[in-house]
Amino acid sequence: MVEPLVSAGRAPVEYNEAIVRKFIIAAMFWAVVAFTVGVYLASELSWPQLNFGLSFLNFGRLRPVHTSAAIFAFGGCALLGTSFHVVQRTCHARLWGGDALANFIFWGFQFFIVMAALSYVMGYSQSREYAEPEWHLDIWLTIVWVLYLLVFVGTLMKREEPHIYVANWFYLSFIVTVAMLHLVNNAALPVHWAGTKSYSYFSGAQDALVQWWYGHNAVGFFLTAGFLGMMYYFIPKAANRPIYSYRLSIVHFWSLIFIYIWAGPHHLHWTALPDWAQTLGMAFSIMLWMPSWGGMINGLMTLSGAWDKLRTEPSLGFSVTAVGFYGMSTFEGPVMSIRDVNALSHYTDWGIGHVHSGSLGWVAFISFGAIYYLVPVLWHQKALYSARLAAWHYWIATLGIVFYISAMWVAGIMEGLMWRAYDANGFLQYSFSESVVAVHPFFVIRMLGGVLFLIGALMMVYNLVMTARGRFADAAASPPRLAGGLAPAVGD
Amino acid sequence: MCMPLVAANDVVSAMNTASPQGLYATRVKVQPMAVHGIARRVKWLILIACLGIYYLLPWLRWDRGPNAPNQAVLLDIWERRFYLFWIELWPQDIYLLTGFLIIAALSLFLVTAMFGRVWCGYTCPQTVWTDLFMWVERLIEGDRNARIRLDAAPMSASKLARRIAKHAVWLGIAFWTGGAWIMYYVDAPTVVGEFWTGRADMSVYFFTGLFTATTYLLAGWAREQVCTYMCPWPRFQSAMFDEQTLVVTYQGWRGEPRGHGRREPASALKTSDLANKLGDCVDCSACVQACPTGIDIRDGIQLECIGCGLCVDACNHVMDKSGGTPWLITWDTLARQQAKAEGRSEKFRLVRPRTVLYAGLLLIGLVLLSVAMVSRSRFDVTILHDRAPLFVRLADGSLRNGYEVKLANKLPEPGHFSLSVRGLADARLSLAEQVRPPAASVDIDVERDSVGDARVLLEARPADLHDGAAVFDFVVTNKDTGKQTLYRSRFMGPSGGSTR
Amino acid sequence: MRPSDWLVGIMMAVFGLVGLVLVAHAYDDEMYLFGACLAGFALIFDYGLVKAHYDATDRARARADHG
Amino acid sequence: MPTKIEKDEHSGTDTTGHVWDGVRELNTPLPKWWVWVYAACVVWGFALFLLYPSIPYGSGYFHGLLGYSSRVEAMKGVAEMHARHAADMDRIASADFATIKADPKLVATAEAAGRIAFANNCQPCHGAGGEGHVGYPALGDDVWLWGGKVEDIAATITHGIRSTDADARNSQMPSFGADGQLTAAQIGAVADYVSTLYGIATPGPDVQKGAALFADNCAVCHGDKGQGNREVGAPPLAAKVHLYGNDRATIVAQITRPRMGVMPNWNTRLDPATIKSLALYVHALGGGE
Repeated sequence: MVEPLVSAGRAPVEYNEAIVRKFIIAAMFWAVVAFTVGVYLASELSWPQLNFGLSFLNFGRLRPVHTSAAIFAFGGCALLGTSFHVVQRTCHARLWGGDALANFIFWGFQFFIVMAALSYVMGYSQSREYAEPEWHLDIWLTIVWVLYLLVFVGTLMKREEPHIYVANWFYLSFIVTVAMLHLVNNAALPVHWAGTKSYSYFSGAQDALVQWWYGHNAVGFFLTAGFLGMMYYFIPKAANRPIYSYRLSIVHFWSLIFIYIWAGPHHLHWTALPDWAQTLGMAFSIMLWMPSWGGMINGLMTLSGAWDKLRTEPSLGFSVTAVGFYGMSTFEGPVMSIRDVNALSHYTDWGIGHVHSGSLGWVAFISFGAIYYLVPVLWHQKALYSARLAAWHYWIATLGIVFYISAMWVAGIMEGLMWRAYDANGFLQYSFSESVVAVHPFFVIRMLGGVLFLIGALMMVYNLVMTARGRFADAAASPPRLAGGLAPAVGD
Repeated sequence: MCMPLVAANDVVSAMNTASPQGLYATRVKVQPMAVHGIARRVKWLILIACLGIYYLLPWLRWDRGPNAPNQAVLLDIWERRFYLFWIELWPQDIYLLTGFLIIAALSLFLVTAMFGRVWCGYTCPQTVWTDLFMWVERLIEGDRNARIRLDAAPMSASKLARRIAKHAVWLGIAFWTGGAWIMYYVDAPTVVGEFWTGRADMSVYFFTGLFTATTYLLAGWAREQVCTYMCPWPRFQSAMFDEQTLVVTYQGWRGEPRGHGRREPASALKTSDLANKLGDCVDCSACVQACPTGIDIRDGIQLECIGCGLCVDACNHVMDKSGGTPWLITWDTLARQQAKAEGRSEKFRLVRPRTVLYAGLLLIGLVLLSVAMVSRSRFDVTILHDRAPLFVRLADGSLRNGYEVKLANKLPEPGHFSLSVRGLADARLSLAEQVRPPAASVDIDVERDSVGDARVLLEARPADLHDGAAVFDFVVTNKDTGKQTLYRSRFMGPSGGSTR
Repeated sequence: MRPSDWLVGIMMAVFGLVGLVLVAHAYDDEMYLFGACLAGFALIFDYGLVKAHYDATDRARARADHG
Repeated sequence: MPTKIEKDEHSGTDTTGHVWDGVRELNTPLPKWWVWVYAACVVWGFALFLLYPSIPYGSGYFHGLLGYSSRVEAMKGVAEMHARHAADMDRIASADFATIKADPKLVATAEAAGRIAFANNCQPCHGAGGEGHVGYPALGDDVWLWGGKVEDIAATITHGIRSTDADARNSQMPSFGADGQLTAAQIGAVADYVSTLYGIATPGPDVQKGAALFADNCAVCHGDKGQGNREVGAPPLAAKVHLYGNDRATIVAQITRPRMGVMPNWNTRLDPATIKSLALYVHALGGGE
């Protein structure tokens, strides 16, 4: 364990790195699972006969496997793992609660993921998007999550730094809010104490509103706040530059968490939800634009003065592109939440494209950036196995995203236009099946995009396994760095 | 790679006092100096070409015969027809747009990998309009020094007049820009007439206003901040650079150490002075003054640099005047600079696996798109089976299925078609609206440039079915040309031994 | 063994029992599977705790022998 | 830990003085444009609160200065559509079917109105697209109880079948079994004979006996060849489509104690123009004569 110079004079802390390593391995495993299932589902949408008439291969059952594997398994393991890494390092303290508790959180979370996936393919679901597991699994996740909160807060409490680092604010807001969302959205009464079926406490439009309050804030706090926490540690570490603006981080943090929680109703425009709730959802979504961009600016401008590192530091290429996609998605989001735009975009594949520019572009890329940085650190290697392979991963994955989102964006606009085309008598001009036929080519392009993204992830897994085993492919051909007499690059 | 954990940051020096600051930073206004040179000339040419196309294209006419708009480029959203010169696209053809988007992305990837941010520096609308607005500013308020003086001067009648004039011209250009945008969606001469007489659609006024406002704010006020803070594209681009990418580069090995002093020929220097010999850079800061994003290119590659090369012009100008060697700032690759600094020479490597890959993909994309464009049919058939009822049993025991037939005739003359069936024995067709005994074929006429819609009933014997369905082809014959189009469909019946 | 290890171990034992009860009363396949897996998970986890404890003692003894 | 404020040489900005695992932070002020765009978005948001229904209180909510309501907007659209078709509907109400059919515009309006009226009123019994259910005739086939001409259909819709309307289509089939007119064996024989008429069920041994009984008891309404009689709504038995089913048990049950369906008279609920539109729509489903 090498200690930072700045904390010289303090007793060195032996961090719990084993738990972070486990989470990183799990994150990579679930990433491949999520992308594979995603590619399979995209193929099913293009060629429905691929479900072979088997119930457990049906789109309806596999779809939550894909979303849960991507969000909770891949994203969740990346978040839990990096949060344990970041909170220990920035608090200069070993994880609170002992190794057994940390191990319980890891294995308990994996147990939840596996059981949830099994329940989906067996056909058990409470039919709430991104909250499909039934009540017994919800209770299990609650136990794991509360203990996670305890460990995180416990570590913060015993910190040796006078202040709490900004990444930890974001991680903490993510843990606390997800706990609250999970408990409220899953309020349900089981039919039998040893049976799976349950009924929601809410009904009608209220039920829908609670579901989208949950759904949108899962995006806001799981997929945004948590990964912003990741960004706030790994970008300055990899770039070796100070965070651009402490003030901006305060203002955008509090704005973001205050405003995000109100924006959920924009998922229910033009529904039975009262008009006033729709207006609130739309207005708060518009106000959310700049707080979201505050994170983008802080991430990006941190690289000011270390811009040349983009070529030499594989993890930074991913992180920076992730921040770019984050900026795009958080601009697209408020635009789509405007009721008149939503009238065109809602229920179409534009939404799917939007979500994937966020999940592939932002969530996956910022995680890839963090993992490329972390693996050599955690396995105590001096470098990645191959920076060139990482660069290939970057290009192939970016190309995959371009295929994906451009296909879905055009498909979405086409669907939106077809669905709202009326004839002179007010009847729909196109039947739904016509729009399905029309988007078929886009579905195939989307599937190809997914294949590219999956290939990239497999290259990453290979690269990281070799790194962990201490191999180096391009030790001799290490990327040239600028010599001192050349441009006096600052911060190098 | 893996950063050393020893993270003492050597560019940070101790102060121990915080200087007082406001809530937000007042923007340091960038006041670029006018330059002349190759980059500037190319930039002007591209600007004129881009804006010329943008402003004038809607006015270009294109004869498509009667009953069709005569505007060369018209995206008629209301009628769902898109006209690009000789090409007419229907909503069904919109998949071609994905092809265009992917090709555009690949072209940007390729160009960026080879030449860096040339898109940002020369062709991006933000750059082009900002450049235009700066030109206006220079005409009215003078060059860099005059503008800085004017900014600092107290308000006076002449300052007020200049400011009003500048903003008026800006707003005028912005309005023209917003108005031109609308002309791509509605007939240009018509909309101009309607606009000024108050008869245009509300959406025309709304979008004209919106684009006027965004042009004015983005090109007049926000300028380089859009590139630095907001636009995601520079992030991807910078991650796509490598050592072989051509970028605007200050040749530090030649320029350093910089200084104002006289340059003696090396032979005139004492050996002891050789070590302290000044480099080519006279530290005149012309490159900084010319930069539209306000950076110092001599600090190396930076996230703000849009690669416009105006600093190259500025430096060359100074070198010309002072008799120095030009191209101290130039377009070069990092690998070559590295080599030069070490006294080696290295070639440009524009052809490398990445660029070959991008070019290959681009070529495939272009071929596919061209094939799709050329083979794009002027006639489309869609035949939908009724969802309810799937089939009807008739008194004599035969089965009847209903179909919605849609024939899209994209030609400017009416089409006459006959519909028949192939692959289903003893099949008889009739039109639902007509009480007429079913026959082997039915006739459907479609008006020019429209979709003909007919509900067709198809009768067949249940013996032809396997597992409750039979696959067959509808045959649409163009009676004028004899051309046949097949459309695969299904005939449905009871799957079990239902006797109802 | 530290108190937190004991707490987690006991907690897992309780979960294992809950799993067995769920299996016994299971109303549907999913609850049966969940109960069985929970019991199995608890068993393996507690076994892992015990193993980790003895591995640590062995390591400490080995270090003491060498030192 | 003492904190140490430092100056970053690249940007010339102070740090906050904290260091975490080697990470420092600059104290850069907020970008001005960011603050202003943020403020503008907040103003925009509050403008929406003012203009549109927004803040809830107690059991109500602030309705907004524009008085917007999505329900009112939707109803406006419906009213507009009604108004646009009002003239056509008036002409449909007064014109006869031949006149309507001669005018494609009227036909289009009638089919649109008929399609909506069918979905709202007829679909629960006759199914989407008139597919029919057991006891509720399919409307797209070529078997009609009371006639398949558009005028017949309109009359059936207007007055109903066995409804309370004075002009309702009315008829009754005797309960041959329940009233003791035929024995169980005789009924079986008739059923056997009837099945030969449509040739689906395998005929039983008593076909000849059944034929005689049929001629005596059934032919008066159903016709000597089982071709049916629309005057009395007697279904054609020789057709392969039967209202209650084709199997022998159903035929036996129907002879023993017949089920006879009721259709409401729609003249009390729908206006004449809508009924005519419905008749035209049903006529065009495929079975129109």
